[in-house]
Amino acid sequence: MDYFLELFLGGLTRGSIYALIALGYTMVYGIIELINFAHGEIYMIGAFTGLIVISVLTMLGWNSIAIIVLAALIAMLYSAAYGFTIEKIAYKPLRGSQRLSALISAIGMSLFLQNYVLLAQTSNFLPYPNLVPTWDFLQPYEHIVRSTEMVIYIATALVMVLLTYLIKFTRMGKAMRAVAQDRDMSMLVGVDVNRVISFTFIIGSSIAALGGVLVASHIGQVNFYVGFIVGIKAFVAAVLGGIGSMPGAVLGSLVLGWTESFFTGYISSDYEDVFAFLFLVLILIFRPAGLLGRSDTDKV
Amino acid sequence: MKPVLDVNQLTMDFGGLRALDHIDLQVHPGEIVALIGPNGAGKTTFFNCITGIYAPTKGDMFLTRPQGEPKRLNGLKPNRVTERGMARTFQNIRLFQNMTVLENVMIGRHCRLHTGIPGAIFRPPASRREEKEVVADSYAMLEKIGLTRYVNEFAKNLPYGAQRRLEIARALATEPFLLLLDEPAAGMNAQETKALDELILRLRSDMKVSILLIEHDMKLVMSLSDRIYVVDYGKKIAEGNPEEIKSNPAVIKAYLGEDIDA
Amino acid sequence: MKKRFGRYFVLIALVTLTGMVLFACGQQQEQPAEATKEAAPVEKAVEPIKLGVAGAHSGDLASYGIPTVRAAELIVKKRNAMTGICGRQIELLVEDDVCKPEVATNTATKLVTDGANVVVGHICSGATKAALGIYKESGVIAMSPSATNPALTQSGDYPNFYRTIASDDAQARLEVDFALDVLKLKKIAVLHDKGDYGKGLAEFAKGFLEGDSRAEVVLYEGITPGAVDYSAVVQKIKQSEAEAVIFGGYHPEASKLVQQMRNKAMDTVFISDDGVKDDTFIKVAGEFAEGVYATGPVDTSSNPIAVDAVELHKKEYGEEPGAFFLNAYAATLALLNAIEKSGSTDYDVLTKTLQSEWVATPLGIIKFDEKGDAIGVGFAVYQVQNGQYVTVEF
Amino acid sequence: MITLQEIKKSFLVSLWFMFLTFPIMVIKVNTIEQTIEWRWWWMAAVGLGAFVLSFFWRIAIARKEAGKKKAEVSGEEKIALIPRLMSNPRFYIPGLVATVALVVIFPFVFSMYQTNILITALIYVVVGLGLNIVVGLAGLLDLGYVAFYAVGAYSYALLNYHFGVTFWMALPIGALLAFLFGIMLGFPVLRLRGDYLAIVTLGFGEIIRLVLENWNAFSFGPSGIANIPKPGLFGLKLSLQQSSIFIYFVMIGLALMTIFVVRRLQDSRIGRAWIALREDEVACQAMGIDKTRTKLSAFAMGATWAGMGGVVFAAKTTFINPTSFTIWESVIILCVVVLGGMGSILGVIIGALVLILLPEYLRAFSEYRMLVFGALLVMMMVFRPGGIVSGVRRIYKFEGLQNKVDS
Repeated sequence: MDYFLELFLGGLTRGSIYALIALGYTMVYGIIELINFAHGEIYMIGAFTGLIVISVLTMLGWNSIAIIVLAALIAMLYSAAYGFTIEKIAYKPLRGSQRLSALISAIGMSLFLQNYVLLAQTSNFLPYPNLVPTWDFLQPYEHIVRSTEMVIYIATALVMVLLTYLIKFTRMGKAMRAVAQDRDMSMLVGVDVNRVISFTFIIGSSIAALGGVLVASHIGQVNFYVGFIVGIKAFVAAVLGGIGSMPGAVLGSLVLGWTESFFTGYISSDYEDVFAFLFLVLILIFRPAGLLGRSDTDKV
Repeated sequence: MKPVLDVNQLTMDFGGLRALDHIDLQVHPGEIVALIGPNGAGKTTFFNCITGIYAPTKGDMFLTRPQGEPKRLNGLKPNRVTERGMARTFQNIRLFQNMTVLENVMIGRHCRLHTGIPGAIFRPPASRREEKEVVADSYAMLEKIGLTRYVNEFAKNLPYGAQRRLEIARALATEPFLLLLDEPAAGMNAQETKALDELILRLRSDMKVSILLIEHDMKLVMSLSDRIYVVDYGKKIAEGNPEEIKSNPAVIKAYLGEDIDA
Repeated sequence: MKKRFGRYFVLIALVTLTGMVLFACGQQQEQPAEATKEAAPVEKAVEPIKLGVAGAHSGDLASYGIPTVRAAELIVKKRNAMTGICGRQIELLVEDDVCKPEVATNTATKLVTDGANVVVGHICSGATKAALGIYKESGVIAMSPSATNPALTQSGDYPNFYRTIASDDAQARLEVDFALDVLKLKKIAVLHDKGDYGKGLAEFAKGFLEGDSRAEVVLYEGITPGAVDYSAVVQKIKQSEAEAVIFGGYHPEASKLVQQMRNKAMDTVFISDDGVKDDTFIKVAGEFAEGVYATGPVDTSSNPIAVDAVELHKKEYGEEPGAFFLNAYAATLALLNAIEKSGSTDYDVLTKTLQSEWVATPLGIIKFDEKGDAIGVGFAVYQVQNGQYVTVEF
Repeated sequence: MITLQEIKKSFLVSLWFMFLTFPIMVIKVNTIEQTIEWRWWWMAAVGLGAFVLSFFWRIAIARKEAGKKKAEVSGEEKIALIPRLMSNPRFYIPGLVATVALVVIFPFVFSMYQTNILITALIYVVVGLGLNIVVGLAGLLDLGYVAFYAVGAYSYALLNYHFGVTFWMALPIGALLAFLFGIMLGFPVLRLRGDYLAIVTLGFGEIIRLVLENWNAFSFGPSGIANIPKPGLFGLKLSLQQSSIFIYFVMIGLALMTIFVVRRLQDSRIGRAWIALREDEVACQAMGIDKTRTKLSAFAMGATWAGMGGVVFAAKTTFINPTSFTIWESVIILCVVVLGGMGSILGVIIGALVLILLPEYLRAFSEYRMLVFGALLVMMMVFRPGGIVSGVRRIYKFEGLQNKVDS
């Protein structure tokens, strides 16, 4: 039974990590129907910015709680700035044209950001100091769940609640839902669409940055290529849950995390990813719009 | 003479909502039948059921080619229904926007042609001949409908009335014996509606095609239809020729609502 | 029919014409070296010796290719300052192959076309195999500091291939012997990172273990590099009650595995390969690295050439040398030494010299056997003891 | 003339970029040696660069907006430069001669390296034209196209390894196998649309790569398969130079065949069905087109060309392993189609030549190669969203009853 529990928690950790990134994918997709390939790199830049801030602060001799909190905040700020800038340069001019052009532009931007960090920083793996203190009440279960994992669960839950509140009860949330439904109509009724889209990128990017900092301190290392694989996985999770729906992104991420964890545990980790993809295909065959996605049947 | 289209006890539920409630409807060869009723009465749903876009909850639908055997429509995919000889137009125009007018009609010819992939690559004489025929037939159809002016124009650049007529031309290109028109006169001015009236009558006589029509323009319906079915909230409330329908109290109530004092 | 068909040719012509002529002329100054063997003896002409360096300089494996470039740069700079070799300056041709076979063929062709006499590289076994065919036909000797796939030398397909690192099977043999003879382990889990280096080594280790009655392979699994979390695999190791884990792969995955194993309070012995015997592993894994065994080239850090090389690197690039730096340094020295001793860059002459002359390198005094493996380059077992790799005598 | 207002705007932009790139560019952190290096002059460089570039960026964007507005206002379909050049005879006859001349003499005049990269470019032309059928004509976004490329490559490698099948036998077999895989992988995705289709096809691409990577007994796993023979010319022993020239002409032949067949398909009944499918699936089905057969034929035909491309790729590199068939390959082939100009054969050819030769000629930038490549991708898409040869889909022009197809 213990084995099952640990696999379950392992899957939960993976799922929460994917969720923090998948939320960014879903929000951006919901608003301008773009698969933001560069989102994985935003996550990586968030982790790197966090690492830089941590190094500078440790040199100044701050204590560890303050460092991790400040690092996370600054990382979120900078990633948001990157998200905002990328949208203005690579996606805004393409808003009128066909969707595939924006996709290729995103791919180009992802390649650019990877090499930008490779050249500016280093190609090696850099160790990531784990500043999340081990809480004493977790001591007895140390071998089952660690403090960094607990922080990830809490962060994901917190982000989910805040986001739901933002979307459901704030004016900007209403505007975002309107733009997601029909961009031109929202413009007609006076919604500043550009501001809403920028705001979506800012929120999506900062959540990814939070994920970046937490995950890097959990894994303990980071390099310029970290964002690519996790980005693809998070995108799979977002689609699995029904692209465009926030709860769908979280559900899809958790399902993907558990699938990978249980298949590795009970069958073999060689074909771990194969099972994850087969599982995705199966779900999409029976629910072509993902678990919670709204299947927009064409009105004939 | 067996009816061309025979629909009995057709029922369609969307979750709790009953969009169609045991509808019976027949169309006889060479006849123009109209299906009228207030918005949301289930008219387009009826079209979608018989053309296979929706699978009806209950009821049978039969299509009989003149002098042919009745064939059951239930469960057929839309393209099989069209092959069987029943083509349709759409309430909101669904033309192939980035294709030319001629290409749109050529798509209509698709199910009547046989060139497969090898035929396309090696272009044996048969395929070459078929391609010539397709172009000739499509152009002839455009002449009949009066759209030769726009032959190389993109569908999206056509004026509204012309787009409506192109949809009819495309449907006719599939050589149907029963043509379903979904509000063809919607958004047309009086002069365009009159032209449409003549066109439909001419189609019936030249092309030997029976027509099932959904329309809100009562003047057009009354002048064109041999028989009229009236539906309201998914139920059939009246059936008969135009005069009977004009005087039928149930129809008036459904359309014009109660008299205050009555 | 013909007229329509012709139109399309116009456009192919237009594009290839302009594109080709423009760029191709740019590359054309040095007249293309004939592919036939260059028999000309080394005249006193100023014609430089061209040393090719090929490997992953961008992409996710860049950290394994760049140290080799730096090793070659350091040596060439030093030798050119001392009037090069027999009066001929050394020209460095650095080409990136991103460790992908299809790019490696282009890289190899470019080096051959630019007239490289000898090549240090390639880094990954896959890319090396793709490139060797081209070097073989052009009579160019290639020496790799890191490609450990046994088939490269033992298959006999590549007489022009040499390497300054032992092959996977020798390393796997040492790891298994150490685990069974010294640590007397019974249940061993064999893991790898699904890469051609990691999985190749793991398969040899599994083969040797299954061939030995004293131990039992309780788990044989591949982990996905770059995954966010390895707790599932770590659970499986715990479940299999393995006393030790033999891991084939590079240090990023190894450190994640070790960290998560120690976090799950598992004291399983961790044995790995020279991809993990790297100071970065200790820095990244921190205190979790304690007690980890790793096989690697015989410890030559006290070797004067090695000390000098590391010093030079720190002075030039301001950071510790990366992976396979010493092996690359040794390979470059061996090649240049062979050219210097034989006084020619001819393929047959060089082959004879490499297989006969001993040469002093940071890995010790080495020579090459006729298959291409380095004699005198052995493997030793190391253990991380309070933050450093220490040789384990056995 | 540069107004004060523009200078102010550029100044703000440069401030923004200095703030934005401050942590990553200026502070080089090395947590291995616990050292931090402050590179302030990099920040100055970024500031200056941003200031200058923002001017060009604004001018380019303004010109692009003006261009678009003029096209919308005038309403006439602005035929791009290249197709206009193509259509007047005075220009294309000399061009035709130049093409044939260049194609014939190219491998003898230029170095083996140039020939080799042109062969790679030609492989991408063939594979790009295949994907163009799926994405350009039928509008089915396929992100896992590399799966069929791998099927072609591995079928040749394995058949040759086990049964000694030569290149010339493997080419049709590879194409056929890819055709079957096209259908097999097409079935489950019939009901999916847009991004769901993209992610599932991406999944299939990954599944095939992972199976190749893990199933050692079948595919020799990550160590791959070596010494795959190059195409033989009636058993002649060819030197490296001669065999690369021979492969070059094989590829020219294959590319011509592909262009010929794809043009024929495009102008045929099946071609129109694909375009109708892309325009409006519901209407296309209502007009009697069997959606399932049309989609499967698009997938299968597209896969066939990828299979052939894979066989030639295996023959050219003489060694294959799973790392050559990652998501990144699918992405590059998709870029070739979209960047070249979706739905236009000419566009795909130009896209392949640009996207494959560019990184090779950026080798001079060595490690900045991929950085510049990424930036160019973004810029090309921003300033030519429709692709290099955009807008002009070959339409069926009706010129009286003796109809002649306009190219």
